[in-house]
Formats: sequence, structure tokens, C-alpha cells
Amino acid sequence: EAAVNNEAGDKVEYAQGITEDTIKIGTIAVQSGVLSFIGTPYVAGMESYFNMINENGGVNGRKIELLKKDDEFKPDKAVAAVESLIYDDEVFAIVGQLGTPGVVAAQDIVKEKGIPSVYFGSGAVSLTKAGENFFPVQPNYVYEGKLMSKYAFEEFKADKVVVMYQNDDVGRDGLEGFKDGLKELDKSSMLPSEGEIAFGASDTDFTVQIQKAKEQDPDLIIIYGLGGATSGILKGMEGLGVNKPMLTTYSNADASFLKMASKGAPNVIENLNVMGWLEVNGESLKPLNEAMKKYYPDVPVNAYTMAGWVAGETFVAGVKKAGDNLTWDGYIKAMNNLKFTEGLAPEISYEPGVRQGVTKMAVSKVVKNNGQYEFKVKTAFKEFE
Amino acid sequence: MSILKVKDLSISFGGLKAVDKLSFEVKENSIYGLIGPNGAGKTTVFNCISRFYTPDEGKINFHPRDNKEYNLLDLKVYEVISKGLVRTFQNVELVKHLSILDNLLIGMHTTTKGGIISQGLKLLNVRKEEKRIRKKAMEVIEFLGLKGLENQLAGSQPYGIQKLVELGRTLVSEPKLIILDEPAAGMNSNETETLSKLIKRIRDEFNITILLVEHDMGLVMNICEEICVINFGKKIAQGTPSEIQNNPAVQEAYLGKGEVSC
Amino acid sequence: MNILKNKPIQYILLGLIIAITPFIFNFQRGTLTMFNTVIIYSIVAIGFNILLGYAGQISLGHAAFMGLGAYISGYLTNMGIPFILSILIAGVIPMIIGLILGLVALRLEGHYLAIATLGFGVTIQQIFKEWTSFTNGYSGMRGQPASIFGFSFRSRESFFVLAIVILVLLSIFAYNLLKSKTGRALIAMRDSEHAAQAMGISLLKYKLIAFSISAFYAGIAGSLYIHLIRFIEPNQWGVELSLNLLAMVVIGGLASIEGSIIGAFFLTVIPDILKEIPMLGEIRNLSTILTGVSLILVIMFLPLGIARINIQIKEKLNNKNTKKTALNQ
Amino acid sequence: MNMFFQSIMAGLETGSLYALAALGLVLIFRTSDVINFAQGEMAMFSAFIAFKLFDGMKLPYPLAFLGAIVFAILFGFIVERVFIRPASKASLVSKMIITLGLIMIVGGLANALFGIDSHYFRKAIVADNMNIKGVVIQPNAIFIIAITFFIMAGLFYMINKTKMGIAIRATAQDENTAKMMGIPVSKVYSMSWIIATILGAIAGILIAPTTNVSTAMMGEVHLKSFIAAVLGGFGSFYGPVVGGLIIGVLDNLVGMYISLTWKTVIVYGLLILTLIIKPTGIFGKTHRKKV
Amino acid sequence: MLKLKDVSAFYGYIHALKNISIEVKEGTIVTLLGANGAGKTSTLKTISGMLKPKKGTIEFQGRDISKKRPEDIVSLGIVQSPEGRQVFPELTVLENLKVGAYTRKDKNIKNTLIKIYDYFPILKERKNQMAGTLSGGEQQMLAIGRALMAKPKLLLLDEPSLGLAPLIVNNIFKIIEEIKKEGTTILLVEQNAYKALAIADYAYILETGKVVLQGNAKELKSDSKVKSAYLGG
Ligand SMILES: Nc1ncnc2c1ncn2[C@@H]1O[C@H](COP(=O)(O)OP(=O)(O)OP(=O)(O)O)[C@@H](O)[C@H]1O
Ligand SMILES: Nc1ncnc2c1ncn2[C@@H]1O[C@H](COP(=O)(O)OP(=O)(O)OP(=O)(O)O)[C@@H](O)[C@H]1O
Ligand SMILES: [Mg+2]
Ligand SMILES: [Mg+2]
Repeated sequence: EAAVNNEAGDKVEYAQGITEDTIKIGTIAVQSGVLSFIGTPYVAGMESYFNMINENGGVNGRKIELLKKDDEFKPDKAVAAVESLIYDDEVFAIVGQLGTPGVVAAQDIVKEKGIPSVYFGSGAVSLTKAGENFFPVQPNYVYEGKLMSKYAFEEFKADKVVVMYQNDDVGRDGLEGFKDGLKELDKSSMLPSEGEIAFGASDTDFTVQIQKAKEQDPDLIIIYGLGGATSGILKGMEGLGVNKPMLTTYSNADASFLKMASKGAPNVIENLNVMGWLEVNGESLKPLNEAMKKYYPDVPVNAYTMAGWVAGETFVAGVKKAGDNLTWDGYIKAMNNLKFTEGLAPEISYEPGVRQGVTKMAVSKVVKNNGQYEFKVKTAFKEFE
Repeated sequence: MSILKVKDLSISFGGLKAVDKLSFEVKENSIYGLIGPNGAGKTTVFNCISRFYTPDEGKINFHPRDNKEYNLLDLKVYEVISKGLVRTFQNVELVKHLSILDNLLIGMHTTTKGGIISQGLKLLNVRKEEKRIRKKAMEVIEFLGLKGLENQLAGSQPYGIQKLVELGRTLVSEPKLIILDEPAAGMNSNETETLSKLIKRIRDEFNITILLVEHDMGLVMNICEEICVINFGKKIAQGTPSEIQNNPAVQEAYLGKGEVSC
Repeated sequence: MNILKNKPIQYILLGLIIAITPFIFNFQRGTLTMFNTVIIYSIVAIGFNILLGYAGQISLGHAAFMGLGAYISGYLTNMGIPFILSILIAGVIPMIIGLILGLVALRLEGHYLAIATLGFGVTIQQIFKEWTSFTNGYSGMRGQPASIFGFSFRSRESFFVLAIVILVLLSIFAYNLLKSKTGRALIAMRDSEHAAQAMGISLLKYKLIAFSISAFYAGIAGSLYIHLIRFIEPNQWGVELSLNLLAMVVIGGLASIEGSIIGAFFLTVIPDILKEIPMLGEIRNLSTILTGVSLILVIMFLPLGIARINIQIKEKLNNKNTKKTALNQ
Repeated sequence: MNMFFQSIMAGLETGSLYALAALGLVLIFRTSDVINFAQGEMAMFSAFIAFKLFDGMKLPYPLAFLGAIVFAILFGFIVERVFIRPASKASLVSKMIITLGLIMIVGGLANALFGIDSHYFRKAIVADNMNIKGVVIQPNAIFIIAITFFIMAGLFYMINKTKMGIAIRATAQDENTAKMMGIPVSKVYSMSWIIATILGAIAGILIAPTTNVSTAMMGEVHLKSFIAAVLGGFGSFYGPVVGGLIIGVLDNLVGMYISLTWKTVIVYGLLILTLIIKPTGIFGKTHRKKV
Repeated sequence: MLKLKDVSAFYGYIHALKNISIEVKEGTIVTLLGANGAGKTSTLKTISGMLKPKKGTIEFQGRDISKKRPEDIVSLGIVQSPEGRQVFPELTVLENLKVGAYTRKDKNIKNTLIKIYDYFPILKERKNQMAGTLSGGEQQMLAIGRALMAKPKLLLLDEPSLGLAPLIVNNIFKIIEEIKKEGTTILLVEQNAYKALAIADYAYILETGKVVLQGNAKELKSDSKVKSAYLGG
């Protein structure tokens, strides 16, 4: 049996999934069906990162072995997959489980076992209070919404805003956060109740919503929705000739979204601003782009790929910090002392009981550069205080 | 004593008057024939009586027992059988995927007792009922000479047998009146003769009144005591077989002259 | 030996054997969770088969009933009402709502019924999303482990026993019901509405019965689901699940209780097995493609369902011409 | 008032898309009694072909369009031959399951072949918007509405007035007897699947600018096209078109004046209500069944 | 014109035709008689290609047609009026008749239609009615009319008198004789054996899938054994 000495010099056994030269971890993401457009690049990003690490000798001499499960975005399959990983495959940690339904469904099992679970491909708020062994990274939607209110006020100097929100967990959380933020800033009047405009994630016609938004004559339009619907709204704005500054969620802060959305809305796209929690200048993305080109040349590099990559970075940062103390306690302790700034995210850190994930975000704006559209960071990374 | 009284029955489809102020009465315990050219409205009359259609006008009264009389137009299709009136169809309508026995059991649907829960739990009363109705169905199967075939699928039987099963299905419900739509269609003369005898026996042994539509004049003239002839939905004649055969109007509209062979 | 020919006894024995396998063999925990869901889907499928296979009524909105059962049971147990009571209520309320669909079915046939029920399913799903005070909306509802008289069915093995007991009871109930008056009436209605009516079978009554029984089964299954997985959210109860349920009974065998269970097994397990084939797993989405292929192959080669594999193979061997007769039966 | 007309205009455009998608569905239903759940998936695949020809091989738009049509001919033919015909004796629900399997196969293949990204695909007509008293009218929208009506009329003519049309309907009602009357039934089936696939391709290509080209592009449109067909009635070709337009417009009006969050419930509720009042759809004829 | 040699056919396990040999000469009426389930319909079905013979050959005008598809057989000029009518219920009467003429390429379809309306005036009256709502007898007339629309060389009639009023039955037999005169060959299956034998030239009697008796129609008609066994004495 593999064992280590802890600080006090006692023999402590390694946790499950750890051998002298490997660390076995598991991830769960949708990889088949219509939603595979989320899970496939995500897992590819994560795996590219681990491949890169392994190729460079692994972490402290240990190679990372990633087990992938497909839960089809369904809670029951996610539960079965998490159980398999924990109990049957005996992985050391769950890394980057994707999809709110599965993440929330598996929460109890993960908590009960106490296994570290690092990074969630989900903006669900409940993760911030899930427990000591949960390490959410990407900002949750409520928090992002809150931060948007600050930016709306400080950056866009808006007196009146409209929030067009996707009528599901994503958009509703965002709206809720935005309203919370306004309340804390004492600016609730900025968003009249007619300014809360819902749309469906799979809607194809946004005319009504856009007209309602336009009618309010706002200074800023917040679009809280994922790529498909957001690009649809932009197209609608283009068609109806609505020209207002817009701000959308970090989920849309990637080049492939921009490429798709700009073609349908070349005139209004430059009104678009996005929230961002990653430093995505060319330099910081280089390792990712190279690794993807090497291991997954046919998978797009987009926000999902980056998310997967950050999941890998965060987990490995914890392992490095834990050194050879690869017990669950050891790992969790190490994570609690982590201040990781070398990755795509500007800063990831946890203290005991603080599980907010990334809290610093910046606003980027779409600009035209040599006929190409790209994001240009416009503010510093700020927190909601 | 009339068991069935049809009075001023009318129904039209679009512009077409399929039945036009038709009246006739069927005496208890008789075999009554309703004949007429193709498209005269016979099946439509049957459909009104059995409540598949609702007539535009008219009355249909059913008088199965001395002190009971029903206005059939007050009833829904599925309520008719429990009053003692049951039919067969021009194109055989059996439950093809069930056995002959099960088809007969369906004929006893309204008299079979037992709620859903007791059926699901197979309580004692349900078991007793099943025994009772199976016994009864087997008696009828024997009467029809179908013994040995009871577990065969109804749908895979030759046409003739299917017609018998349909007849049997009416018998198990212990009706007072059976209405038959072209029972002999598709049968050859031997088979038709056997059928004639069977229909007579049903009337005689079970005291059931029979009202039938048929184009086989052999059968009609042979077993019917009274005949009503309709054309374009209207009655053109009524009477005993010999009266009908010699009625010139009927000959012209329906029989053809001197053509009745039997 | 005769007693073994009795279906209910067969169900009990088979249930017993399956229920104890996890205690004898060491199943993986994830696998056992999957088997638990198979049992749950079997229950819905049996109910659905009563509707489709026996009564000949289609529904493309059945997932809604399962979801309804799940939400009701979750809500009640979260309020502290005992599991036993809440599973019953979770069956009964969908049953009552099933009556509404029965009324719709009375007026609609075939494809129209299919789409109307699909619309019903989507509407109910939408209500799950919007009625947050009851369902907690998109955030989803958490569930408690099932517990009876203080015994908590937390472990996968004990839940398996519970689920199988319920499955066996409901199978026997369905079997008895279908072998008596109600079953015959449903089949008569399916094969010939005219004959059925003439024989005194009220289409209204039996359509209502068929829809409400199948909704009851779906509700019970939904209740089990939330106490097994302990989390549900509105997106689960959509068209995809309804179509899967349809596929289960058709693939397994229409008008066959065993077929319903086999179909549930097939549609739950086959996609996962296909994913596990290591060589194929790397090719993107191959498992989806192969699942589709397997569905089609079953329909083509076993049109009467997997449950009737023996008679179909026998007929195939005997004569090439049999396809027609097989389907006529 | 502008908002009202603008909502109606947009509703008509989206409604035409639903209608266009529904026409293929109805054609297959009327010829072979199959509800083709995979119609949307097949349309998506054809739209991808057009996109790849246009974006990847840099063909001019009309040629790319044409290429996709040619592909659809082949595609429809193969699907009918390989998947539908061998199961021609299967029951109605079995056929539904086959098309369900087809969704997985076509969707899976598209995913494997074309990748998982969404792409913008240009409109058929690129021209400046017209502005009539504050209501914006897009030329492309007019084009889509016109195409829909044109196809509807063509199908109506073919089915009701031509020899082929009668043969198609006869085959749908009774395949065996149709054969006995000398109708080349297999040709009829191939033909109708081919035409339906072409219609799907046209729908897909015209919808693409709205939904983007992706494996999920047809999801909502496909579902709505079903509803359109049922609402208007499967029995005719104008029924689904009117049904599609009603849904498109109603969706917007309910969203505009009642509730954006409850609009789905309201629209589906109305659908169910309509069906209860008029079970065969708005234009469906009810035949009194002959006993 | 048509020759069946040792034809055997099955429905699943059921051996419906057992080594049947039948010949139909050009320009004649041949009738097939026999009890329920004897195999008459099955014989017609094998000829029209709906039932594939397991054994034996079917020659039409010297060509083997036993492996041809039904639709191709129709194109050769063999058309059937099937048992149980099988009209297309949701086509109108006129459309049903048009389907009958599907394989025809000549311009005289109109004339045939006029003639059929002449045979069955009721069909003309009802030409825009859905066939499914016709009465039983009207459907039967439509089925016969539809087959005649094809102007076949060989007409297969399966119980054409089923469900028809006596007057029309007589008519039908007259019509059959008339079309024979016009040069159509007819293979007739009938329950009304007397009438069938009266107009037929040759007859076969089937029993449980076998030909048990054949001969000149007039002779069979007066044969006392035939009378008692098949014609109901
Ligand atoms: N649902 C309907 N719609 C339109 N016309 C109908 C309908 N039902 C019956 N008819 C017409 O009404 C007339 C009477 O039909 P019915 O079936 O009663 O005739 P019948 O006397 O039974 O004839 P047959 O002896 O040929 O069976 C027919 O001309 C038929 O075409
Ligand atoms: N589709 C079928 N499936 C199975 N068996 C069949 C089928 N059709 C006919 N048979 C059987 O084949 C045998 C011959 O039937 P066929 O229909 O040829 O008889 P027929 O002489 O035309 O009788 P009828 O006078 O009743 O029309 C019968 O035993 C019948 O039960
Ligand atoms: Mg009639
Ligand atoms: Mg026959």
C-alpha cells in the first residue's frame, strides 16, 4: 500500500485513485445527442490540458488519468456516473462535472463521500454552499448578474436598463443577481418591471421581445442568455434597426460565438459588450490553442474549451500544492491555501468556507479590426463589493 | 305484440335523403325481413336502431318485455345491448386478435360483474363470474357447432366461421331482438341453407325475435314471416313472402320479374 | 409443476430472484443505480403498454405524468408526509389528470391524438418550469430517500428490492386486469370500436380507464424516481422521454407485460453499453447512431417486439412468407 | 399600432417557416401514413450540405441551394429504400419508432461529419429592408412567405389534380389494392419521400439564417411544424400552412399582450382546446364513419 | 391465354393451394367454384401476383408471370375486382374509377367511363361521394367498375354479386357476357354457382386448395353429383 508521512510524521495512506505514478480522476459531461456541442469541446479542453501536463512529465511525477462519463445531461445518468467513478472506478477526485441538472443531482453523493470535486461546468448558486469538498470555479450566474449591475451603473452610466433574460435557470439567475445588485447599490429604479423581458432558449423569433425592449428606450440592454438565442436577438436587432449598447454574459465571450453572431448582425454587433472572467489575450491562450491543435484538431476552441482547460488547471494547481500529501484531507487543505494566478483565470483562491469561485470579471467590447470582429478588454477585473 | 316500432324515421347525408319517413313494426318472436335495392337505406336503418346514427326525425321504440318500453333514441350506442337488442355488421366486425371464446365473452360485457380493483386483485367474485361466463360461452359455441375452435384466433378463421362467431356473440348477451345485416353474404347455397336453419332455431329455442337485411331471396322467402321492402328510403311494400314476391312494384324495383329462384 | 405456469406466480418468483442478485453478485454501484432506473421505467412502460398495446390509444405526453408523480411525491415527502402515503398520492393525482386526456382521446384518433397528447405533455412541462412555488422551477427539486416505518431505502440494494416489489405487484395487477373483463373490453375497443360499442362497451369509460391507469403507473414510477435519484428538474419530463417510453413498449412488444420490461431494459442499457465499447467510444456520437440503428433493426426483424422473439424466429425459420401473417395476428 | 403590425409581420415569417417544414411532414403522412419524426433532422442535414457547399466549397448561393436539393433527392431515396420500405408492413407506431431511430442516426452522423459548431448562413434574398409607416419589412421574409404559398399550391395541384396525385392518395389508403390496380407503389413511396426531403431541405436552408446552421437548428421549428399540421389538419395542404401562420402570429400576439413567460402554455392550451372542439383540425373534414 | 401449372401457395403455415392447374382460353369465361375457404380467392391472388406461389408456373400469353410484381402484371392486362370490394374509402367514386385506369395510356378513357356509368347509373349519381360512405352494394358496383376501367385483357372477378340486389345480380351477369363479347377474357369466382355456370364456358371446382372437378360448364350444371354437392340440390 502506498503511503505518505503527514506533517506530524505519521503514516497516512494515499486516497483512492492515487498510485506512485498516477492520479486517477473522473469527469462527467454530455458527449452525445444535441447537447454534445457543449460537452465535446469542454472535455477536449480538459483532456488537452492533462495531455500537455502528462507529456511534460506529469504532476510531481504522476501522470493524470482521466475517466470520462457521458450523462446525456440527465440527472439519473449523472448520478449513476458519479457513483461509478467514486465507488467502482475509485477515482481520486471528480473534476469539471458539467451540466447543472447532473451536478445538483450528484451533490449529495459527492458531499456524503467527501471526495474533492473541482470545477463545475455550471453556474448553479447552490454550489457555493455545497460543502468543503466542493470547489466551484466559474462564476455563478447570480453573482455575474450582480456584477453586471455594478458595471451598468459605473461603466455604462445607465439610468435605465432592460434585461432580456433566457427563461430558464441561466437567465433567471442572472436577472435575480442583477436585481440584487441594483438593490444593494440602491438603484432599483434603473430596471422598471416592464424592462424584465423573457425569451425562450429555443425561440426563433424575438421580434416581440426586441420591440418591448425598444419601447423602454433604455441606456443599456442586458442580454442574459446563451449563444443560440443571443445571436438570434442580435439578428433581430439588426433587422429592426435597434442600436443600443448591450451587455451579455461571459458564456458568450468566445471567438466562435462572435464569428457566428457577427455575420447575422454586422451593424449592431459593435454595440455588444461581454462579461469575462478569463484573460483571453492571444498570449495566454497560446498553450490552449497549441494543445488543442495537437490533440483535438477538429474540435472548436470556444468558451467551453476554455472552461475545460481551466478545470484542468485548477485541479492540477491543487495537486501541486498538496505535494505528496494526496489524501482527500490533504488535497482539500492544499486547495484552501491556494492562490492560483498563472492560469487563464486572473485569480483562483479559496479559504475555508468560501466557495464563491471566480469573483473578478472584466467587460470587453466588440471591436472591428482589419475587417474581423474581436473582443477588446475595456475595464479592469473587478469584484462586486 | 310489437317488439320494435319504427315510426317516421328520416335521415339524410348532405343532400341525400337516405331514409325517408319510414315506419314499420316487428312482431315479437317473428323473423322479419327488411329488403330493398342497393343504397335503399337498409343498413342506415339498422344504424339508427342500434344508435350508430341519430336520425333527423322519427321514433324508434323497443319493447322487450311486457311492462318495459324504451325510446331507443334516448340511449347511447353502448347502452342498447343491455336493453336486449343486439346487432351484427354487414362487414364482419370481430375482435380479430382474440380467440373465438374471448369474442363471445365480450358479448357478455354488460352482464359481467366486478370492478377494476377486484379484477386486478382477482378476488373471489371475479373468479366466479369468469367461470360463469365461460360456461355460458361454451354452451353457445357448442350450439353453433364450433366446439374445438374456441381457442383459435377469430381473425384467422374463414369468413363463414367469422359470421357464425358474430352471431354467437349476439346470442350470449341473451337478447330479445337480434338484427342481422346480410348474414348470408358470401355464402354458397348449402351454407345459406344451414344458416337459415340456425336462424330459425335461434328464434324457436331462445325465443329471440330476428330482424334481418338480406339480398339472398332464397333465405328471405324461406324464413321470414313478414317482409318490408324499401326503396330510396321509403317503404314500397309490406307483407308475407308470397305477397312480396308477387308485388309488381317490388318486382320492378328489386326482384326483377320471375327471377326468384329457390 | 402446474403452479409454475401461473403468470403471477412466475412474476413473483422472477422478482424474487432478481431482487436478491445484488446481494449475491457484487454489482457496481453505478450499474445498480441504472438497474434501479430500469425497474422504474418498466413500471411506466407497463402502464403505457396498457394504454397503447391494449387500448390502442397513443400518448406522446406520458413523461408529464411521470414528472407529475415525481414532483408530487417529492413535495409531499419534503413536507414530512410519509413515503407510503405520498407515493399513493403521486399515483392518484396523475390518474385524475389522466382523465382529461381520456376525454380528449374520445374525440381524437391516431395522429391527432398523438399530437394533442404531445401538446399536453409540453404544456405540463412548461407548468413545471413556471410554477416555481411547487416545483422550484429550473433549480430543480431535491428528494428524500424513500423510507417505510423508519427503514430508509438509502442503499441501492434495498431500493432495488423496494422497486421490484412494487413492479411485481403492479405487473400482477395489470395481468389480472387484462385477463378479465376490462382487458377484453380494451382490446375490443382497439380492434373495432364499432363492435365494442355494439357489445355495450362505453368508449368514454374505457378510454378514461386506460388513460388513468397508465397515468397512475407513471405517477408511481415518478415517485420512485425522485426517491432514488433524489433530484428532478423540468427538462427531464419532455418529448424525448415520452418518445423513449413509446419506443420501450414497441421495441419490447405491444400488449405484453414482459415486453414492457424488456423494452425499458433495452432503451436504458443499450445506449450505455454502446458507449462502453472502447474502440467505438472515441468516435464522436457513434453510440447515438448505433442506438438508432439498433432500434430500427429490432423493428425490422422483430416487428412484434423482443418479447415475442421465439415465435418470430420460429416462423422465420419455417417460412419466408410469414411476415404478413405474423402481423395479422 | 406599429408594434402590433410588426409582431404580425414577424409572426407570418416564422409561421411560414413552420408551414414549410410542415408541408413535407404532411406529404409523407398522406402518402405512407408515417409521422416522420426525423423530418427536422433530415432538413438539418440538407441545410448543412448547402452550407458546406457555400461556405466550404465557396459555390455561389444558388448553386449551393441546388446542390442541396440534388443531395435531398438522393437522401430521400436512400432513407425510403433503406429504412422505411423494409418495414412497410409494420404498424403505425413501429414506423414512428423507425423515424425515431432515424433521428439518432441522422443527428449523430451530422454531428460526426459536420462538427458541433453553429454557423451563420446567409439569407436567400439580401436587400435593404423596407419601412412602411414604421413597420420594418424584410424582403427575405416576403420571399419565404411567397415560397411557402407557391409550394403549397404546387402540392395541392399535384395531389388533387394529377394522375400521380390520385395514385399517391390511393396508395396511402390501401397499398395492396393500389398494387392490384397497377400503381407502382414503390415508385410512389420513393417519390413522396424524395419530394418531402426536398421540401425539408428548402425549409432548412430558408430557416438557417434565423436559427443558424447547427445540429440543433430544427428542434423548435420541427415541433412547431407538427403542431401547425395538426392545428390546420393533416388532410389538406392549406391546413398546415394556415396552422403554421396562426401559430407564428399567435405566439407573438400572446407574447406581446399577455405574457412572455406563459406564452407556451397558453398557445398549447389553445391548440388542445381547438382540437377538442374540432378534432381533425381547423380544415380537417370529419367523415361520418360508415358502419 | 392463362395457364397455371401445379401451383402451390402458402399463408404462413397454411397450405392454401395444392398443385392447382387451371387454363383459361382467350375469349372465354371460366368460373371457379367451391365452398368457403376452398382457395378461390387465393388462386386469383396468385395470378395477380399478390400471393407468390411457392411452386409451379403461371403463364400469361406464353410468358411466365409467377415472379412478376402485381403492378407489372396489371400492365400486362390482368386486372382484378377483389373480394370484399376494397374501394379506396377516401377517394371519390370518380377518383376510384380513375385509379382503375391508371395503367392505360390510350385516349379512350372517357368512353369507358361513360359505359361504366351506363352499366351502373348510381355511380354517376354518386360520382363525387366518398367511396367509403357508399352502401355495401354500391361499393361492389364501384369495385367492378374500377376493374373495367383498366380495359383488361383478362378480368378476374372475385364474387362480383356479393351484396347486390337480385335485379343488379342479373345485370352483372349480363354485363359479364357483354364484356366477353367485346373480347375480354374472364375468370369468375362466384358463390352463385347456378348463374356462374349459366354464362361460363368452362368451370373448375375447388375443395381445400385442390381442383376436384372440371369440365364444360353446361355439363357440370346438369351433373347431378355436382348439383347435390355444390349447388345446393
Ligand atoms: N355516411 C354517409 N355519408 C353519405 N352518404 C351515405 C352515408 N351512409 C350512407 N350513405 C348513402 O345512403 C344510402 C343508403 O345506404 P345504406 O348503406 O343504408 O344502403 P343499403 O340499403 O344498406 O344498401 P346495400 O344493400 O347496398 O348495403 C346510400 O346511397 C349511401 O351511399
Ligand atoms: N391472409 C390469410 N392468412 C391466413 N390464411 C388465409 C388468408 N387468406 C386465406 N387464408 C386461408 O386460405 C384458405 C383459402 O382461402 P381463400 O380465401 O382462397 O378461399 P375462398 O375459396 O376464396 O373462400 P371464400 O368463399 O370464403 O371467399 C382458407 O383456409 C383460408 O382460411
Ligand atoms: Mg347495407
Ligand atoms: Mg374468396
